Amino acid sequence: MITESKGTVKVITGNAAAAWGARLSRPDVIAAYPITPQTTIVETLARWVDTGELKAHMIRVESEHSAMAAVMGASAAGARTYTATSSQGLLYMAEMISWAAGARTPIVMSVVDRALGPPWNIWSEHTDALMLRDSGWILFWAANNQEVLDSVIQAYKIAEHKEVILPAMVMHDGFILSHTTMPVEIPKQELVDEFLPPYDPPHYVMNPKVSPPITFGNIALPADYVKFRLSIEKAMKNAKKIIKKVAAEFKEFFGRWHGDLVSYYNTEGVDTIVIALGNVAEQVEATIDSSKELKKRAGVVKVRAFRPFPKEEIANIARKVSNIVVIDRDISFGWGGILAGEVRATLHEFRVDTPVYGKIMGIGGDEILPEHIEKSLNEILR
Amino acid sequence: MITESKGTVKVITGNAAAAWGARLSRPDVIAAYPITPQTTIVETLARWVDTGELKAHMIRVESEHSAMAAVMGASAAGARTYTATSSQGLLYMAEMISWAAGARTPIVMSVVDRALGPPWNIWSEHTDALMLRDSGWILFWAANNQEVLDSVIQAYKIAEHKEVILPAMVMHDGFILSHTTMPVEIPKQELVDEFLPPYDPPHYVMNPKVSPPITFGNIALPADYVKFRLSIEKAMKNAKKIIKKVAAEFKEFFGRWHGDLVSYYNTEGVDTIVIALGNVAEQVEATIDSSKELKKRAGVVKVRAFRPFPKEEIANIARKVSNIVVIDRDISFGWGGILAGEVRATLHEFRVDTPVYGKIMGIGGDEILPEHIEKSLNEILR
Amino acid sequence: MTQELDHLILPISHPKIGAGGKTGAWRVFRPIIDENKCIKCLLCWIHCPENAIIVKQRDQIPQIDYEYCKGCFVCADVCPKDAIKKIREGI
Amino acid sequence: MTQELDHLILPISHPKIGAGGKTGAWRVFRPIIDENKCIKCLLCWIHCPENAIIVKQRDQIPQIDYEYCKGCFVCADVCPKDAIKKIREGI
Amino acid sequence: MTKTIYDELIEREDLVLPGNTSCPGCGSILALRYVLKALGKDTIIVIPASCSSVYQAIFPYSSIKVHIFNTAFASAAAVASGLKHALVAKGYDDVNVLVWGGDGGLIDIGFATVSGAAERNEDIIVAVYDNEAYMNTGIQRSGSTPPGAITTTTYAGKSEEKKPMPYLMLLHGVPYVATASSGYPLDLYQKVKKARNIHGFRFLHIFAPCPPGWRFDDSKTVTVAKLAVETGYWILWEAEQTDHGLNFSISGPSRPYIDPARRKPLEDYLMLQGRFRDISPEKINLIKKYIDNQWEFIKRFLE
Amino acid sequence: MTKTIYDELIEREDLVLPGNTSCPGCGSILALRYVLKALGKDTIIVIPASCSSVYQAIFPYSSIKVHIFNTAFASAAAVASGLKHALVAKGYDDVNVLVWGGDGGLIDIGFATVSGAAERNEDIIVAVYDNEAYMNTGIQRSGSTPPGAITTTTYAGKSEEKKPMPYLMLLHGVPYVATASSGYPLDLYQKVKKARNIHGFRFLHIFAPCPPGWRFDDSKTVTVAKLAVETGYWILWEAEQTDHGLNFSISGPSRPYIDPARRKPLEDYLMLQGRFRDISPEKINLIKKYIDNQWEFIKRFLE
Amino acid sequence: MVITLLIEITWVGRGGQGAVTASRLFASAVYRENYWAQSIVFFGAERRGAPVYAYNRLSDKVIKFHHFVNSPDIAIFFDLELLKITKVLQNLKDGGSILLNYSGSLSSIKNIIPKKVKKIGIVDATGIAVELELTIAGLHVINTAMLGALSRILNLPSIDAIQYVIKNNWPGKIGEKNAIAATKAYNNIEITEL
Amino acid sequence: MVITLLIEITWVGRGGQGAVTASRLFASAVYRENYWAQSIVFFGAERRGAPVYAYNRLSDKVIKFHHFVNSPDIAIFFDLELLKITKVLQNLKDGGSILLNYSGSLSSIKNIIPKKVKKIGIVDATGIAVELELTIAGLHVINTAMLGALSRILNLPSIDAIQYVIKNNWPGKIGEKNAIAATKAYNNIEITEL
Ligand SMILES: Cc1ncc(C[n+]2csc(CCOP(=O)(O)OP(=O)(O)O)c2C)c(N)n1
Ligand SMILES: Cc1ncc(C[n+]2csc(CCOP(=O)(O)OP(=O)(O)O)c2C)c(N)n1
Ligand code: SF4
Ligand code: SF4
Ligand code: SF4
Ligand code: SF4
Ligand code: SF4
Ligand code: SF4
Ligand SMILES: [Mg+2]
Ligand SMILES: [Mg+2]
Repeated sequence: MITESKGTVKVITGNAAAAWGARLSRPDVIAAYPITPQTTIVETLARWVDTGELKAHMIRVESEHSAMAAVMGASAAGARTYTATSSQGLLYMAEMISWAAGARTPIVMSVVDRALGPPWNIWSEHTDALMLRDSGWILFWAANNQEVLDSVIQAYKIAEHKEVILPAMVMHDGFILSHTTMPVEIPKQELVDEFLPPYDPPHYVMNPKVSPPITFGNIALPADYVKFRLSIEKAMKNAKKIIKKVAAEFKEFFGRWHGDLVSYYNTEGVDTIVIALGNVAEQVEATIDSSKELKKRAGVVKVRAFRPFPKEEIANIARKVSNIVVIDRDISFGWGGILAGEVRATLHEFRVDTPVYGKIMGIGGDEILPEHIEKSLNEILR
Repeated sequence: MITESKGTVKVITGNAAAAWGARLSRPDVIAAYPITPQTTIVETLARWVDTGELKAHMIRVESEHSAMAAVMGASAAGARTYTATSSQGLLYMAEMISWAAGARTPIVMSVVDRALGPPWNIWSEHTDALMLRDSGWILFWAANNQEVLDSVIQAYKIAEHKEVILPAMVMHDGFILSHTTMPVEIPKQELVDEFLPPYDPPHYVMNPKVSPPITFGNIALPADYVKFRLSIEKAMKNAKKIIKKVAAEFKEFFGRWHGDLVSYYNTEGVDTIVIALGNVAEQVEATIDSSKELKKRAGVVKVRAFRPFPKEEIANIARKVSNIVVIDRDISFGWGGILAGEVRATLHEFRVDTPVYGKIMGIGGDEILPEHIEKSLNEILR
Repeated sequence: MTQELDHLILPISHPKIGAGGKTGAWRVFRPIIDENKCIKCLLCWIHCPENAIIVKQRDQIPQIDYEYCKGCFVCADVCPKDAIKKIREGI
Repeated sequence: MTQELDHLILPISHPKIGAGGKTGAWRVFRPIIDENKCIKCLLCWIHCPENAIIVKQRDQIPQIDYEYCKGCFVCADVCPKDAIKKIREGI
Repeated sequence: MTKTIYDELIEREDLVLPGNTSCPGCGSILALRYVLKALGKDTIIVIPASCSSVYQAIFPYSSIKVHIFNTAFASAAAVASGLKHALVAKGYDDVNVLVWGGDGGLIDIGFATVSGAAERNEDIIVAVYDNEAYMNTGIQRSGSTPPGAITTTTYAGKSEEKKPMPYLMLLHGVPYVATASSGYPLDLYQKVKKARNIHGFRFLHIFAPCPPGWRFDDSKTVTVAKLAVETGYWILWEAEQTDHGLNFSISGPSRPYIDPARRKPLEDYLMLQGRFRDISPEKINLIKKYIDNQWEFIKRFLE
Repeated sequence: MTKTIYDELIEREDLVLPGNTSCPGCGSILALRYVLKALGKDTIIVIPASCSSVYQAIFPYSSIKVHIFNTAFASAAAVASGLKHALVAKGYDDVNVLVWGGDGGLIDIGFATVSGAAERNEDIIVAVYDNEAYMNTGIQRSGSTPPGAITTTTYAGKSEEKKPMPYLMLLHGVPYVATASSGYPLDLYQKVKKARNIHGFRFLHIFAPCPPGWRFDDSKTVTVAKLAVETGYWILWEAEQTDHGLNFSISGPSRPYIDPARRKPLEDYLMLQGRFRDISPEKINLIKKYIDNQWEFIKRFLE
Repeated sequence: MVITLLIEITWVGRGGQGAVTASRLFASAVYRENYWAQSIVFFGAERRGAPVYAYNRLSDKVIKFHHFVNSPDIAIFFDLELLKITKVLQNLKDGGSILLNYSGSLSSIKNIIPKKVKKIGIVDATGIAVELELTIAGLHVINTAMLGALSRILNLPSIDAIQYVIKNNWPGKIGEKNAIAATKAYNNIEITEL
Repeated sequence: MVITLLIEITWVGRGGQGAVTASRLFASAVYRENYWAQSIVFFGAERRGAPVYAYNRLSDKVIKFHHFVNSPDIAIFFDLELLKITKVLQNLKDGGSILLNYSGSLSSIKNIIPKKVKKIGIVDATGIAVELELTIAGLHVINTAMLGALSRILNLPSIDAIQYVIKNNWPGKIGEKNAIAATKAYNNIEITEL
């Protein structure tokens, strides 16, 4: 059971947890557009804004492209901002997602993972958010509702950190988390306030009252452009350090640990490691828990941060085992599982030759059942 | 010199070559939206349509999202279609790109690679198209203007092949090819007609005059959805075979060979292979040509098809050498070069441990000069 | 789909009556036309959102297709003669 | 940028006159105000797209800033007195 | 016996099939029944994300007996443009291409797309069924939601006015623009029949009450739609570009309400609907202003 | 000596700096000079892809002396909305947020965004400088290109009519809508001054001739703009929502041309421009119809 | 506790009947009594009237599984038709229970209840809703009554906890009315061990 | 041929003067004489009037390089100002040539010509344009004259090839006029070996 000391426990959905994460972070401006299964996040925030429980400006935009544009504009003017989307909505705002990273606006966005059409399918799949993995955003996956809430708060602290200044997405699985209730500790506002001070942009603020006029983003020649881009890459490198730091601080403040770039579960003394994103990893953990044999042989590395990609962490653990199994709830057509690809690339880069078995599961909300996981593992362990 | 027997040689830009490739393929419907450096493709086609040189419907849409939507609708009704874009435009249509693959509409699109903003930068970089690598499209990169033209024609034959039926992008570098003129053989229309018969959809046609009513793309439950998606993956697998077949046929018809999934240059007896996309690979070839030492030690694998990814081809050649150098004109922030990542993943998957040296070059149109290439290679070869 | 064509499994649906199942099961109440009251004005038929009222010719008392009638009672609401009764289903 | 901040190199530009260079070099012809003809109506100043005509007070003959005047001749076109001449540059 | 409109309606096939997955009392699907009766089988519908992408039912079945192409939210008018051009290019000139979408898809996110297709005068019919909110995602405000209406994103009732879509489309100068309503199926049917025979861009704006979204009893769909007309809130009209200029006319059901005195009190309409339960007098006035503006605008056109 | 408008103009700082990268004779940058003179330093401009994203000059310099945020093509009105909300949230209530974009960015690809911001009545000024094509990419047709104009995507001259943007915005019912022109800087200046002090969504549609795009001599920018007004093609007006309803008026320079007899022949305007060199009589008639429609529409509003 | 407790529940209702809400309130209520609880929902393309599923897991330990309940310990049907047309009953655990909203008697439906069912509770939740005039937009609200009945058949959570979560969810009159419905159902349910 | 021929050219003009077109026509013309040729363009954010660069490579073999010409064999300036403000002259190959549109004499500019320049051609292309009334929208068209002059100073391609590509590019009167401009420049250019 969760200890109640630092907050109140409510039995809420993943979407409510995301909304709470946002609310406790005291965003100045929210702009979002409804899409299943993200909708209840927007609805909840809209209600809180209307009732005055949340003092924020809520912009009820006419599309996702505009949602991202609006929070980017707001962030550029020094506001803390929040938005959320899914699937088609995420791709509809793709251009602005990439723009927001270039603008170095530390927006936090929840992405409620959902499959892409056609046909219409509203259930969970990670391909949507993974398609934005080159965009310059930090990408987190949350495994359960508590982590959803906690990760949103952490995401602000990381994104706005003066050594980072990049936008961050926090993903959670559509329906599986977004519409599933479970107990979640809602931290006390005062504690969150202490953990997460107001956003203080170290780089620029679009406001004539606070700075002389600047022009952001006019044409830059190649040699200059390269510098801006490599600067984003440098910020990503910094983010690795900051993610760890913030996770540790969070633990100190709130007593909870979800991992930093990754989390490890039962990884001592086993010969096999399963690597998966967020909630999928947790399902594997539960499956391993439920089987004595598996428990002896298999552990889990839950990838929390997909960008920056935890190369060192994965290489290090891979060195110690004889099998790596990667479960992808995604597919890159003509290539395969995206996570598996990156794990393989990492191992090759770090000269680790532990074999990697890739499994694509759970496409379009197909259930990743314990028996499926067990079967896959047994095939390999056999 | 190019032989003139099967066509006429003109000294034209890469964009003119793309437009010629489209024109010779006799599209029924074109819809496109201007963006530098793609614009002259649209302009050229618009002119030909207005003068009657090209009998096609040209839809002068109000955005890229609509451009892709329009060609998708047209393709669904059985038309051969063409469009083109770049950079921001590509991301603005991202949602429809992914939709078009799911709709199995074998559209051919030229993408004139350009860097993403902010800041504004109109010069070449491959990140734009690579960001769509999970979308279910076949992705080709062309190395020179002749290949631009030839690849567009090949792309139709591949995309529309009854064992494939997927849309295809043909990339060429902004300015470096799009606005550079060089001699290009424009094949005779009759020959192209023979090579590329009219599009005959094997799967469905949105036309009440030819088929009883069907509903495309209404909601599908997970179990069904998985099948549709895996079916796309199967089509990608087929595409590997068909790409090879079509390249061989093309050679027979027109006497030109640009490679199939990849092309090999100076790869016999060397200890180092440079892997790069399209035009970058050609620049490396020229650099190697210009240095006796390099010529002895280094060869080039030019990646033509990035999707489906040429895993086997790369693994096979990597086995034979002691160094692989990958040059990426792209960057995935918090990860690194995208091509290098996929090469590494492939080698790990195929248990090849040749080391891979990744170099990111040419971001935002920064020039990839022979001296840079040489220097990088010498560092490794030393 | 044949084996050979498994790269072309498509999200294509085909029209049929009852595509959403026997939606008559959704009803909580059942509309019943009182043949004595009915003046065959067809307003119920015109306004049935479900298209669950059957009329084959002009001069006919409409027939409700209970397999699909969802029990919305728009028909009753538009009936000028109050000829459509409401009774609870399934008791 | 300091070393410490190299993760924050930003595409931020600062306003300055001549941001596009000395655009006076673009001119093929040079506009010259004939002080005798000029009635100080300021129409040339008002309509100069480049903002390359300098007027500091109401009752003054406008001065052309040749460092930046691009030679479009809008000024000449709007001049009611035909007071702006056109001569070829750089000969 | 001479053939009446009833005989014609009975004769013409119903292309919306029973056993679909619309809510009981859905105004949107009721309207679609008549749109398709008028268009007939040689029709392709392009449907953006909306309730209508859902009430078709689930794969592998469909409740609608013409070709349907489901597409992404903002894209429908462009997909339809492409479809139509392809059909013509392939020599099939007489297929109706219809966009059937909600207010969200066509008036908000897809508005530029609709406007662009109108500007190009594409040979398609764009029909928006206006249920004044995003219903498929669970009743969020749209640009077409009226002031005061409670939605899940406007707990205190929407503050802003309703975007005057049909008038915006009228100004686009396209060959045919009409308003219609689920409450007046025959009027709708006649309009679609007329539109079918016109070449170029045709726009239909159909008022479509939604019981769960507006919070009224399922049975009141038609009553609510009629009250919208009888209070003057929703005005039925059509405007056709002819060689002699624009032919603008108020349709039969709305004609009595040119005279404000004959209009029912707006409150009759609002009272029936839970979404207006907390509406303030100021917001009622905004709606009244919207009504007045419309009639004034129309009167200017009639002169 | 009493202070005249000239004194005022001389006093107020010029925020568009010389030595920028606009083409010689650019109508767009000329207009911007007056927009910024009127708005002053406490202004943030949001600029979508367009010539104005280019004529600022290249990094690390800028030719415009207020804050500028360059953004993606379709996004400007939404970015501006966000900026404004942030400023207010942070307690800075009196900063002008201006969108400065072309017809492509605001009337085509970004139209839904502009319309959405208008519907929400965002407290921003959206100003479109209308050069009637996509100039930055090299003269392609836009929704705002008039019939008959040759562009690189309409070799035979555009077939379709010009989208009547300012009228569409007028119908959105926002607090302030005006048309203006590069040819009438003082009129423009006064309008922006008025708009500056109004709260809510303000829309300015500025006619901005483009020498290379329209193919006329650089020096003719003002002449062409004036002819557009004098032929009645471009009408200067403003419309303010007041407590007593809409206050619509035709601005001074256009007033004479209410009387068609006083208008110069349209051909005077067309002739000056290479883009109309091949225009057919039918297309001239389309433009004339466009002119007539505008005046008729306006007259209806004036009554 | 040494042995881990795990109870799995499947709710079958129709769009608009509030099965999802009931399942969620149930999770909240049992959490008040110190169980870990999940409420999972299956959303299809349903509109009002179409079948809707919700699931609960409750345990004395944190539950990390996230899949749907396939073989519930107890299946709850909001009307008889749902019991007939869905496949939920097939997958009920051996020895499982059923809770059904039904105004008839057990005997009239006994023939369709499979052997494996060991306990069945029947409650006329619709009757209660009619009696209390519990309707929203024409639909009878029966979910709170079903919750009350569940508390009785499962012996978990207490009816007090149910009352609490109901009143907490709908402050004011509506909550009161619903709480009464729950109590009525709790009292009126007919439970038969088979 | 055994030794590979490679000639590199840099054109410096202004937006609107047609340097890009000239460079492209040059490539077409030399291809007619059996050379492989590229014409590369640098597009900045320029508008009319701002400096514009174009480059050519020509060779007897297929050229696979795709970067800009950095040290040209010959640099072409569309006006004197461009020669002064751009850095092209600095990077000219040792022993390279210059072609300049200029109405003055060599002596008046000799002081700004670096030592490494071995050949300089001066032609009054603007004068030719003025004479032939070659203007587009107020701008003098000098690119075809520069092409003619280039043919002479480079001895490649023949003036006939130049004529051909010009007339092919602008069929009709305009082509004729431009072809005359090219010939005039070909004839009038003053070439000085330094
Ligand atoms: C790009 C994108 N954004 C959001 C959604 C989610 N979405 C689906 S339907 C819908 C609302 C549709 O509203 P409307 O067009 O009014 O149709 P209705 O549901 O009312 O029938 C939304 C927001 C989506 N599918 N795609
Ligand atoms: C999504 C996207 N599509 C296309 C472009 C390319 N583009 C840049 S500016 C422009 C035209 C702008 O036209 P307009 O808005 O009229 O401004 P103008 O150039 O005329 O000043 C285009 C098409 C882009 N930057 N982004
Ligand atoms: S509406 Fe009533 S009277 Fe008319 S046909 Fe139907 S049942 Fe008969
Ligand atoms: S109750 Fe509704 S669905 Fe049933 S017949 Fe009447 S109108 Fe049709
Ligand atoms: S426009 Fe002519 S007269 Fe007027 S101030 Fe200028 S130069 Fe003098
Ligand atoms: S020529 Fe043009 S830029 Fe120069 S001063 Fe006159 S108006 Fe200004
Ligand atoms: S929510 Fe409204 S519009 Fe959607 S299907 Fe139900 S009744 Fe129709
Ligand atoms: S192209 Fe036209 S609008 Fe653009 S900068 Fe040049 S003159 Fe101005
Ligand atoms: Mg709607
Ligand atoms: Mg423009």
